[in-house]
Amino acid sequence: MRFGWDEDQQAFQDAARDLLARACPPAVVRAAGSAEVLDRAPWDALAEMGVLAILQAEDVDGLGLDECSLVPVVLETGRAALPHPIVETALVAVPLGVGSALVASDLGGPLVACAGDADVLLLHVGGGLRTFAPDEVDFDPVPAVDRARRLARVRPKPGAAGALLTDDPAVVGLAHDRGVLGTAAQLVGLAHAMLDMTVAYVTERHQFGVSVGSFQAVKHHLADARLAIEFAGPAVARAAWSTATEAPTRARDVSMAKALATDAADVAGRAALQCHGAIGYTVEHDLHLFLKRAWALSRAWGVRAFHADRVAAALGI
Amino acid sequence: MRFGWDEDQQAFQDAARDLLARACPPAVVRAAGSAEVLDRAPWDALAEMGVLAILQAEDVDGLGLDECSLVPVVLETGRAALPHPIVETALVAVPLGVGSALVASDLGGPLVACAGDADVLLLHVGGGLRTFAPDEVDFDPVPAVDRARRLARVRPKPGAAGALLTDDPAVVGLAHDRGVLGTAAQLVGLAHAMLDMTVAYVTERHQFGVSVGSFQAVKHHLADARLAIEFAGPAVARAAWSTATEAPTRARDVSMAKALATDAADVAGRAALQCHGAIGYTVEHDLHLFLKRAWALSRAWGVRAFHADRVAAALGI
Amino acid sequence: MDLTWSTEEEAFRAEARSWLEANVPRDLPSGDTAEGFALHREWERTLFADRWAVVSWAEEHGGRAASLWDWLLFEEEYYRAGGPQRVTQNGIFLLAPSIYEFGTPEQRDGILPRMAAADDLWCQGWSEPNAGSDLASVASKARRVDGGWVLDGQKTWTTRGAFCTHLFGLFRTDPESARHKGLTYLLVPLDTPGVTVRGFGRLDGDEGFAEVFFEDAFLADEAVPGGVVLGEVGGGWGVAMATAGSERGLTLRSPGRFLVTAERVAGLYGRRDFTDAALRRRVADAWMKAEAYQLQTLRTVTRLAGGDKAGAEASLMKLWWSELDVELHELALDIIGADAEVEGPWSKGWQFALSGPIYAGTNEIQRNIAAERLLGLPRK
Amino acid sequence: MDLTWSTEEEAFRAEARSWLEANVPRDLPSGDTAEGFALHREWERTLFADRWAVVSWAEEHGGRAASLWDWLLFEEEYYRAGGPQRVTQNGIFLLAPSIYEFGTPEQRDGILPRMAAADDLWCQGWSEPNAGSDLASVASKARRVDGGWVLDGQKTWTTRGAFCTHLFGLFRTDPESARHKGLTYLLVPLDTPGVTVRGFGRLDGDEGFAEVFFEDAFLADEAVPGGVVLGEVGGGWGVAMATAGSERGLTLRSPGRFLVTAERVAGLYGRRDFTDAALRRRVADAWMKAEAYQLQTLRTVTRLAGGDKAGAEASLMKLWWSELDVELHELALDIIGADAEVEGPWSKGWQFALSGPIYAGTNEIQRNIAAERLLGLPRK
Repeated sequence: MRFGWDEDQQAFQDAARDLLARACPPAVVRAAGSAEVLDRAPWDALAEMGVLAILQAEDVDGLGLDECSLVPVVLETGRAALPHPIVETALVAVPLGVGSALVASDLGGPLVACAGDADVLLLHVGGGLRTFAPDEVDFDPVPAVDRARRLARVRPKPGAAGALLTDDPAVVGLAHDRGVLGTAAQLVGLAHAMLDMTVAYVTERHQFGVSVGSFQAVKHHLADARLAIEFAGPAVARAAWSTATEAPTRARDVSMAKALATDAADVAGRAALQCHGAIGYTVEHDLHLFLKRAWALSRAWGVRAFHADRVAAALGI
Repeated sequence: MRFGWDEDQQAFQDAARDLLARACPPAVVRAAGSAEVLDRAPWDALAEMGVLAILQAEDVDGLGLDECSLVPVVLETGRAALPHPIVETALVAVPLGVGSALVASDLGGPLVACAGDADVLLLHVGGGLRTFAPDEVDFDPVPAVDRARRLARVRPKPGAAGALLTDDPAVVGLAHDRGVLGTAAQLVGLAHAMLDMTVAYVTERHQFGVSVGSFQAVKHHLADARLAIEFAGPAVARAAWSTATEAPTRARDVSMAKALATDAADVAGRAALQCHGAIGYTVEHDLHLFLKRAWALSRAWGVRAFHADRVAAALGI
Repeated sequence: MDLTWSTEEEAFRAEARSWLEANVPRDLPSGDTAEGFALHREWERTLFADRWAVVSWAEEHGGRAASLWDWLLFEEEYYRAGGPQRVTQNGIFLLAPSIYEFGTPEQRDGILPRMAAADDLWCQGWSEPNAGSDLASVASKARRVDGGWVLDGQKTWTTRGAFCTHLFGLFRTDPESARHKGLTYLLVPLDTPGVTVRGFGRLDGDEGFAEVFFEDAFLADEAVPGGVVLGEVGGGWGVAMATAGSERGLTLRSPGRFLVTAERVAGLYGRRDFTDAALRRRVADAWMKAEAYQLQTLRTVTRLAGGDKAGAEASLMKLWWSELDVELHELALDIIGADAEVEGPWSKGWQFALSGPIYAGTNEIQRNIAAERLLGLPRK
Repeated sequence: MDLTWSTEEEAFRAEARSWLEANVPRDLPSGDTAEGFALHREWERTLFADRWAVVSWAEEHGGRAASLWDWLLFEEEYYRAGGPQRVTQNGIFLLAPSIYEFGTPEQRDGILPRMAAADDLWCQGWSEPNAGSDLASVASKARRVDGGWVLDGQKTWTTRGAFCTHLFGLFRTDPESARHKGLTYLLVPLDTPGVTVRGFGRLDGDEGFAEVFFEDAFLADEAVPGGVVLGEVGGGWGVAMATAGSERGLTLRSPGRFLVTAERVAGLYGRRDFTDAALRRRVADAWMKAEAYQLQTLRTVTRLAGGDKAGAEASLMKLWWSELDVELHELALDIIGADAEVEGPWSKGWQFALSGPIYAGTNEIQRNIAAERLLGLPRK
């Protein structure tokens, strides 16, 4: 029994964090909200690092590792509010053999992130999963609160059948749960980012002659955020392990991870906004980039109630 | 349009508060938790004052007033944690012509307060309301968290039919809603009592060299209690008016009153216990008398969800 | 206790309702953008033309001398008819009560009608980069010179500042003073030379905020009718607190707004093709809170009509409506489900609602006020 | 990451399970009453006799030298089997870790086996009437005399103090000292002449609290084996903080307890003849929190097994379990409905749970600690 990432996994996570700090600063996230074409530099850097190959089998030049190696890295993409569809690609598509293209998917819900930027569309059609080339589908762009989500609704063009990847419900279910898992990890990363940003801000900001962070109400808001993050993290880690080991509790565990990660991002986001005050309520400050991503991901890949209901079902009630 | 009690109603409320401060101090509540026979002194004092006659018609020597006169007085019985069944008697039974005996009833639920102390049992049998003498019923005492509730389950003895008061569903419904209304008023009174007690305590108690009441966390707990009370009070007042005027929204309004009064008592009780700390967690301190009554009444006459569901139904959803 | 409306009040309500039904514009864009603001200004002028802009004001200022009860009825009908946000609100709901309380007759007669007519559009100049929650640390200065004041400093987070014509705000007129003392409440036309305004975006994407810079700006005594000082020189804090009370309490957030929102949330739930006991109960809870806010307002108006003054209870009002507004919108988004991240009135309203616990004094400060002033807990 | 148990661990679990199934007493009365306590003491002796009382301790002290992993397994099985509260807990879970850390070999060998055997029953003497949350304001004194100490003062809210034989607590040994300095951690037999104990009732009705009065009480140096001072004279604060860390964190509240409670709540819901989406989701939420507490414990044990020390994270553990315990019981009462006011295991458990956010340092203080020590926010 040992709970936590091993040294290699931690080293990979640390490296990803360093890389994203350089390759995906808030300015990149901000730009993704308005750019015609998504800047692929951070994506290429992650690919270069091998992130897209983690779940790829060794015999097709992948790293042949499992979710316990990938999920800590995905958490870092949450911390950076990376706009690219890393979850849909590295966690959902790659293990299905789609390779390392940039993949958008509707498996987590009808709103497809980065749909117009994708090399491949992975669509949930008639119970199975099929891939489509961009010119085989119609896009219906959707204005999102978080513009860096670059959302669209997508449907195959009349007559386009795509390429069948699988129609095995078990495989589709696993792919779905990998998406849930990755989204949960990103939410924890976002919560960390918002908490850290806020701790720095309230420490430096003074009102009433003292540091804002010395007020008990501010301390308690941020302690609550820390608390929620502290307990969501292990839930995500366990869900990664359950997925990697094909545990029978996988569905329950990824739903629990998503639910607690949603709570953590919600508590941290509220605390961050409230403790920043009006400064955080402007688009000139970076906080909103993280807040809006957290709001979006909280509802993507299954809303909070959906996951609680899945856990209840697993409890036999 | 005028929202609030008139001068006579306020004067009656003030007089009841003074009377109860003398006739029903915490020692009386405490004693009711263990006494073989319930001390009727506070009850007789209230009767003497005319409280039981408020809803009694003038032509049978009553005061011929309405719920807007009685409810503020009932709120004061909550503030005093009066153990006697004033709601069941003055609000529920008296308007049905039961006179001014001490009445216990199961109309609010199967757990009957002060069942063994009553002169008359008002029971909900086969959809109607019937009165029974104490020797016509069987008692099954129930140990309650709040011992001053003096609970029992009650059922007519085989063959005892009691005296039919009404089998008109509208009359039964009105009687029920009066019980809900009175219980809501008592919960607001209890919330006031717990908040006042706690404000006094945290102002006087010092820790870390300062008054406990100067800590922002304590301030915020108590501000939350004050807030909940501030908004529950008008809901109770409006429900009294709706009942008095036979408004079509009566059921919705008394349920709203009970729901918000429950919230107020809950928030105030939690804040009171937490801010008292270990001192409030002893049976030697009076706080627990009020806390336990609030917990009991929160669930008597319909639990929180029951009343929210009634309001939802009134909203047409 | 009498919760019935008189025949006259019902007649007033009916008149308001039928006028609103005929006149309320549909689907105005947000008033917190430049083009939206212009359209809203037209709407405000329509309101004013038929004397619906400020019903509770004196007739000579453009009102109907309506009672607070009538004002409540009007507000309820306004929101029920789908009336849009009032871009004049910082003038008519915040500044105006303070002008009635502290202004000279010349100020009242000179300022109020133009405000009601949306000729002058007022924004609030409280916050500064280093004076947010801590309003008493205001550092913008006004120096007395012959015939006026010279202003220096910066205000920020000024709602709709980029579209308004005038600003009311606090300036330090005694350079030796600290904290609450030595501040003066000044009325400043934004076209005063030396004043520059830069709009910037709010969280919800609208250009709703502005920074206002004062650089050696000469504010002539008669730059507004009756003079630019509201109240006494050096007595600005007291006037500002009265204005803040209006912002927190009765006038800025009329209960009609939340009741109508609650009913819309119930409608949103009712139109779904699923039932969910949890969501249904949350709808009931939110509606009860909106209704309780209405009842509390009736109680407050009764008190004011009896001669009482609004006190620290305004802090409780502010806590209630601001947290209710978040709850209502969050609930709506939960009913909408996965599509909630799409831009739309509910997601936009939610983002706006999140500012409620921050502006007009953070809710942390309101809870301090409630504890200290209503419960008597020690300040320190 | 490896969440599988080894064959040896599974064997240990199986052994514990079968022993517990055969031995756990049914329906013991509360151990916080005089008669219940005596029955519990018998149960503790049964545990000790078969070496299940303190599995993680050294064999010579009555344990099995089991790893923390085995301890966790045992705890899980203990609660799953319906094992009752441990009336020895303040000794074995709070004092003992501090004795292992700060005690001399003589203290360890002399005190621990008798504690494990429930021969000596230890209660905690922290709080005083004027030193509740503010532990550093302890005023009880110990004056050095020839061959021992003379104690004067009062402790209160001492859980099960009326039934225990020994007390560990903080006493001011330097009369000139203030706050955290000059305190000494003393081990005091309660039959010391001059010590009197008065039991009083807790909120839940049990006689679970005591006041302990010290009047000129002579505590001989050798009144407990190895000496009555734990750690250094004047160094009591550090030892007490280690004990408090045990109380907040890992050892006092094993995850098995909450997981089993969560499963019972689910069972309670499952047996109802109604479905209610709101309650059902609350059951799932509470179960997730109990499970998260388990996972967090696994993480902590991994950390400790790797040589780390438990730190301020213990405050987060305490916040989580204490608020979860209230949530679990409140949910159970909501499932029970109108009958929840009847005395029973859930209403009793709820009342007990309400003490969780108060004892072992109020949750307000835990949040301060988390903010200051984990997030680095300024103390003032």
